[in-house]
Amino acid sequence: MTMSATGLHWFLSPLCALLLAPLLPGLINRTKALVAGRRGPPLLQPYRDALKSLRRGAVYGAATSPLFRLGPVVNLAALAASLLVLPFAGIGAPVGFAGDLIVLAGLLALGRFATMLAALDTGSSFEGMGASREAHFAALAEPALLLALATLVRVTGAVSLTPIYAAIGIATWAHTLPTLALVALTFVVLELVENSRIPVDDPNTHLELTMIHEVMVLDHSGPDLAFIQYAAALKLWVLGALFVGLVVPLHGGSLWLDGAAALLGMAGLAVGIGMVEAAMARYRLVHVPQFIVGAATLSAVAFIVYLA
Amino acid sequence: MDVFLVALALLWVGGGIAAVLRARPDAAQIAGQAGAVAGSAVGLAAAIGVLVSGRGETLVAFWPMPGGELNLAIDALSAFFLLPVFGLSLLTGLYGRSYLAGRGNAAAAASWFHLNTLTVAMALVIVAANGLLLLLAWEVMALSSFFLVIADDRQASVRHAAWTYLVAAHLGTSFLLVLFVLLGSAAGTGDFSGYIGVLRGNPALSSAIFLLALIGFGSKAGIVPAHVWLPEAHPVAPSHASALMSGAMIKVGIYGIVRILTMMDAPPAWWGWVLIAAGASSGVLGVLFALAQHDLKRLLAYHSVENIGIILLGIGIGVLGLAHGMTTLAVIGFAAGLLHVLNHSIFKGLLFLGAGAVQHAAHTLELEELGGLLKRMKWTGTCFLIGAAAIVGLPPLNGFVSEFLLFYSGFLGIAGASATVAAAGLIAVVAMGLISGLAAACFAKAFGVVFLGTARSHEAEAAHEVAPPMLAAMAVLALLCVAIGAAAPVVVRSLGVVVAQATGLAAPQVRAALAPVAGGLGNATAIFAVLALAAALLWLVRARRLAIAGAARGPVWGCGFQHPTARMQYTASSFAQPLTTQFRLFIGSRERLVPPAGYFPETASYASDTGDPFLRLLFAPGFRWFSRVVAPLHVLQRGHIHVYVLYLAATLVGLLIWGSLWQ
Amino acid sequence: MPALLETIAAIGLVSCFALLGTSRIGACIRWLSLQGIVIGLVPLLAHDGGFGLRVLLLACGNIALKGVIFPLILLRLRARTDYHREVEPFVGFVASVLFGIVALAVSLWLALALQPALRHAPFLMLEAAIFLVSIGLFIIISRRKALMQVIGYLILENGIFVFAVITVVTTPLLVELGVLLDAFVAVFVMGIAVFHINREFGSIDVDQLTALRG
Amino acid sequence: MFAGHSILVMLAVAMAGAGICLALTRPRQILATIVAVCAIECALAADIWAVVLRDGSVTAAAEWFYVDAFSAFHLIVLVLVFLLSSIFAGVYFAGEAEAHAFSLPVARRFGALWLGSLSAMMLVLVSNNLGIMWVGMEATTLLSAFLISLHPSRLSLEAMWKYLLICSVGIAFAFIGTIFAAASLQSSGGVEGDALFWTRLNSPEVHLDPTLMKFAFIFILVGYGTKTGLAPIHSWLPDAHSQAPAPVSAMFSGFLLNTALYCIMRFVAPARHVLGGDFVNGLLIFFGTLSIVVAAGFIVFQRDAKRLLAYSSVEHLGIITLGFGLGPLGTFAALFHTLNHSVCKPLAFFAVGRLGQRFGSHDMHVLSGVLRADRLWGLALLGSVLALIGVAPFAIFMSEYQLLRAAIGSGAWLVLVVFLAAGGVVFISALRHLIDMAYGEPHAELAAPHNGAAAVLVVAASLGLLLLLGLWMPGWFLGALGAAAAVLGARP
Repeated sequence: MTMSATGLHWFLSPLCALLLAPLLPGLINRTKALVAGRRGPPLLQPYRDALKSLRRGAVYGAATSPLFRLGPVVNLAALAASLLVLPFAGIGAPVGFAGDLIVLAGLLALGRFATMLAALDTGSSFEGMGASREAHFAALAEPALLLALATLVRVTGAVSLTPIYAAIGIATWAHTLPTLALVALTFVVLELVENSRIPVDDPNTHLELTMIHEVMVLDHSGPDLAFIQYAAALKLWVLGALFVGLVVPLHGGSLWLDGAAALLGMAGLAVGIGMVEAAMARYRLVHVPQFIVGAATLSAVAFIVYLA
Repeated sequence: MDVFLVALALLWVGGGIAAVLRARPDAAQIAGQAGAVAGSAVGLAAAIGVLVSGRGETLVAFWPMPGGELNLAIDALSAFFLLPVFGLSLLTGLYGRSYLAGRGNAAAAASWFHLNTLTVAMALVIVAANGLLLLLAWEVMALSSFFLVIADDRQASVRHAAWTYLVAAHLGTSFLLVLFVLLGSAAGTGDFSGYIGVLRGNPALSSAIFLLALIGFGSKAGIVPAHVWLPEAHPVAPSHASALMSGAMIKVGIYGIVRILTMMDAPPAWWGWVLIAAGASSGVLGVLFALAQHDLKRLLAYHSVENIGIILLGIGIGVLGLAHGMTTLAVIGFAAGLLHVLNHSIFKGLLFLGAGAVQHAAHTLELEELGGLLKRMKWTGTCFLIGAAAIVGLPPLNGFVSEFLLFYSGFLGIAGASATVAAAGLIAVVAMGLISGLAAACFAKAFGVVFLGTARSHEAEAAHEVAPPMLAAMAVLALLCVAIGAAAPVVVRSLGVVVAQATGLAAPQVRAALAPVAGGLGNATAIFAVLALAAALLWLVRARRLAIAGAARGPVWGCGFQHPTARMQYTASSFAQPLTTQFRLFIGSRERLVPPAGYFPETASYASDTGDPFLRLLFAPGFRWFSRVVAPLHVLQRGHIHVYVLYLAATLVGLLIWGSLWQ
Repeated sequence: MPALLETIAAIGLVSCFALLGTSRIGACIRWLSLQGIVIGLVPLLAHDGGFGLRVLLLACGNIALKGVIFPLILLRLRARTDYHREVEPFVGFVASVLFGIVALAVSLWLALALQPALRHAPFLMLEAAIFLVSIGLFIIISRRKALMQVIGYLILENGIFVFAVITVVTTPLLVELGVLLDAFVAVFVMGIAVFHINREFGSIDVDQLTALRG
Repeated sequence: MFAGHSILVMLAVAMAGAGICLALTRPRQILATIVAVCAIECALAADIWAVVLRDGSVTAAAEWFYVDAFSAFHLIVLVLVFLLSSIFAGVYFAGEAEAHAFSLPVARRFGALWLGSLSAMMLVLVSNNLGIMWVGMEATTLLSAFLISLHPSRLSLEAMWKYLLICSVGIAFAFIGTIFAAASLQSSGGVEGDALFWTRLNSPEVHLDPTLMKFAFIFILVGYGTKTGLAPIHSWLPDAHSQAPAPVSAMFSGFLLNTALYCIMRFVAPARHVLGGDFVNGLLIFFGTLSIVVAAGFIVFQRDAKRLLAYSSVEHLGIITLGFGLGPLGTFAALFHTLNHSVCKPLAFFAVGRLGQRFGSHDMHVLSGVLRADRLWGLALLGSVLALIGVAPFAIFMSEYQLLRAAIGSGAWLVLVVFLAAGGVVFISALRHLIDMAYGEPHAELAAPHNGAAAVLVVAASLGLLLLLGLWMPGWFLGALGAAAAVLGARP
């Protein structure tokens, strides 16, 4: 187990994530509201929501089995575990080893699988529909993610996240600008898809027929719902970190400066997403696959550009 | 070697007694099961002994058959491939009797003979070191499995499936015949040592042999488009037989390819490309076809095609590594392929046994008829869930380990110097990504529709948990899935000796190449431990909160539907519909969509039906075309004796003219 | 005695043309018997080895069988079976005769080709033999009636017999007798067969025998 | 007993048996006599074989009879086929329907003709003089003709007439060939008188005229080939096989065809000797391959089970012929295949015949679920047809493997491909029919079968032998095949 960060700082990255993740949805919604000319909910609203539903009791449908209760738990645990291999800013991941990027992908898949099964366990056609869509888009998103990572691997010659992000600096950008830019774009798309934000999905709509992620978790209540909301925030953070680490390649050596820059980057990302959500409408479902496949092609192009 | 022979003897004696006692089915079943279990246990011991001691065993005896010799050899490679054969045979033996108990007739009794013969034949193929001996065992393997497939012969569909199967087997064998006869005549002997002698330093012959092996053995392994027999044969065979066939028999095909590769010099790069192409296409198409199925066992059969593709991807990358002299790449590629052989036999065996349990309990495998079984068949459901998660490649189970190795080799290739290898690596990584994503979708559908929600039919409602022996067999396999995942580093390290033999590299080299990836897996397992811990913690928290706040059962916000019925559930077809429509081009599934019309639609339905496009668009038309072509031969035999005598005269005159011209 | 041989050959050829040309089965049978008798004489003249007992026996046997017994059998058969006694060929008589002429030319050519290899075979006889064989085949192929096919077969036999006698100086008597016996049994069996066919089908038109196909 | 005599005794016993059959007064007695005679013949043949294997060859009656390893091997196969077929004949005729009652006259005719054919074939195998060999061959045609129409009916008569006429004409050509061969010896100043003796023709010091030998071989090939059933002159074969009673069809496929092929092979050695291998082997390979292809094509659209088996005989005789053309190893394979086919094909005909009696038809759409209807004969059908299409572990798989070795060994790639392709076609179409016949539910409601010990014996013996030879080839048997192949100037 290689301690990629010196001394006691290795736990900083997961700590930031666990503490600050719920800020991202808060920021997004706030931005959206402001752009729309409303005041919008306070930044800390997500924390409140989570705590509130954590305190609530739960109601379970007649058809459900223990698997339904297990779903959110596994999902959240998987995302939490994924923080261990996630490098954040100059602070490397707590655990970095050859192939950890595969583990990251595996953990995301695990969380997704658990959520889908929990949804199917309700026996309701709406959850089933949501699970079907989730499965569809995830099947397309996974190759895109791997393509993007593969491109980074090709660029840096490393097969572990921490060294990869350590190796990407201003200089790297300088001579592989198009490649990295395309990869970054891919990450943005993935951030939107995996977290079902506009233009892929609208978490705040009230028409279940058009939902993807939200409709899967309709029947969850109480602590389960809390876990789900928190997990969603963490997922935003994880994929965001991949993007930010790429576009904010500052390794000043000073932990605090790098950390601050990275946090700013995350905030910026959230604001950006808010802007997008305010500006765009969601695509019709049939266009979403093209959106994702397009992202994958971006990375493929990036790879080939670099190979050539 | 003696132990091994004892194992075969036990298997066969048990089967033989079962065949003889067919008049008294119960006794016969006991005998057959005893033979299967005991023999397989002994055989397993022999294989493990070889793997542990690292010392191969050989037996050479005279076999009075020209071109043949009774030449057996168990080396690490054979021993490794013996594991799934004997292991699965042991468990299917355990499982089989309770499964067949429903139909305690003579045929069921006789099926033990075929089952045990199949095991013996597979074992012989794997340890044979003589071309003719291998061919003989190969044919016996095909024949005995044919009898297993046709066990339920009253249905015409079963007979047709059996026909498809044996035809495919025979066509594959004819390539192998050419292969071994060619090698034999070049080497002047039927023994593998002789083959090695002529293959080394003879690239032309080697390439020919490689292609023959890929087609001949590949048709048994189920490489697209030679896969068409799998989705026909596996669903109709008794489930424990399907488990043995899908878990072990198709691996024998992989064994053949690997064994042939070990006889040759460092392969040229294009072999690697061929293997990767075959692997990628089989993998992706296999999982796509699987998505469109709504018969559980058909679906599983197509997943076998997919997993064979994954295995070939690994081997292909390994070959490419050997061709470019990239040792680490070669080692990890082969390790991925070989480990996936073992893993697939475990979880595919488990899934087929689970499907058998479902059939046994609910008397149907039609997905749209099932549902909610998890509540009635807790243990079966749990085992099936583990198997599903494993085959999807989710951490922390065994499927993830081999897919980790495969991804890792892909990334290694990408990170490496050579651009072509990088391209190959990218293909592998992307294909694997697509495959695992689609597989996740497919098994979410399969498990969700069968075990979750509410029952869609009365049979499913009346389902009950199956007998303990069947559960035991499934539990063992499920535990293996978990164990291999947990002990990943150890497993990967211990693959060294097998990989060394498959690649022909020196053992230290191999160990050196495997060490880092094993270490990485060590970290991964640590992370999964953390995950498990976190999950447990969260579960506790949740339990505490609910203990305080209380959890109720009752109607939930079902989007306004207060009384959901089973028929409102999402069906398997609907679940897969977005993907099947997106990949319609490849799947070629026929969809029947009756869209709702008007403001108050009476009926609306969607159903999809996917016969295998290769069967439907390639082979069946081919056969029809051929029979059309030969039909005109009728004219030659119209019954007029004068014409017949005319043939005679014409032949004579023609020959005389030819003869007088001949010098 | 070449002159005699040539006469015999000539008669043989003529009889063939007659067989090709006549439309009545009875006539065919009579021509056949004439042919048989003439052919039977060949052994006596073929080799100037003089009349051994062997040769005599052979000649007598042949004449008796092919000249007398076979025709009698056939006539009886015709009397039993055939209601309208025409030959009814696929190939018309004129065409048949034309074919005969062509066949004659071809067999001439063949005989010329074979001559060097078979030095001591009288040329005309050789040609006659080949001609007989070809005509026999032609009749089997071109005639409808089972009876005519038997006749064709016998012409073939005659040809082969001539061929054997003139090429092989001495074949063991045993073989000769065996061959004769076979010929006899063959005609006998074919006769019974024709009889049965007539009983089952009400005619001996083999063109009706086309139920077995494919 | 001294082997030279046992040849004569063998012939005498067969002919005497034929005579006795005419004298007997009960069908059962006749059937028993047949079996007894065949059993005796087996013993004698075994004795001869043993002697031949010891000291090379056996002659009798002043060189007129001559048995070497090649003919001895065929002799054994012959008696084996006849023994099994005779035993089955008992089973078969016992089960004949009233319409085909096995009355005394029928029984007498059958017995006499059956043993007559046996003696004729033996005569062919043991005679040293090619003339006598021809006489025997013609005799088999004439004697077996009425076995086809044992129960005269339109179809059987049609088949019989075609068989009779076509084969007679063909064999007439064979006689021309024989004369040519004799002449070729003579015209090159050979000693007169014994020109027709094979030992003479084959002795290395004589010099034969190539031109005449060439034509001789062509006539022989076409003549005897007609009776062997080589395409395209096989046209009589499916008719005769499909119409004859099952034991007769079995005997035809089992050995009559091989007898004719044996006669061809007798001329191969001298022909090779004079003309060199290419001419002879080329012809054999050509006709063998052609037969395989044509048979495969016809098998695709067969409906009648016996016709299908008949075409399969065309295919297998083609395979054997092909093997004889492929050099030493090929010859060895061909002989091995001869035995396998002669054991396997009769069994198939037995099964189809017996099942046909019970189902009342040989139409493969009527025969169904036979494994349920009649386990013994169902198994026989399944086993024999699987063996015929070359499934291991039956012996035919092994002989075809040896044949492939020969083909690749002599670089006959085209032949190899054609052989495998045609084999595939046969496999596909025959298996389709086999599965539908053997499995499933019988269409008709049938009484429970009553199969006596004789039936069990026949089936068990045949299948056992096929399995044994497929897995295990005793050394002495290997040696015997080698010696037989050596007679044709080839030692593997």
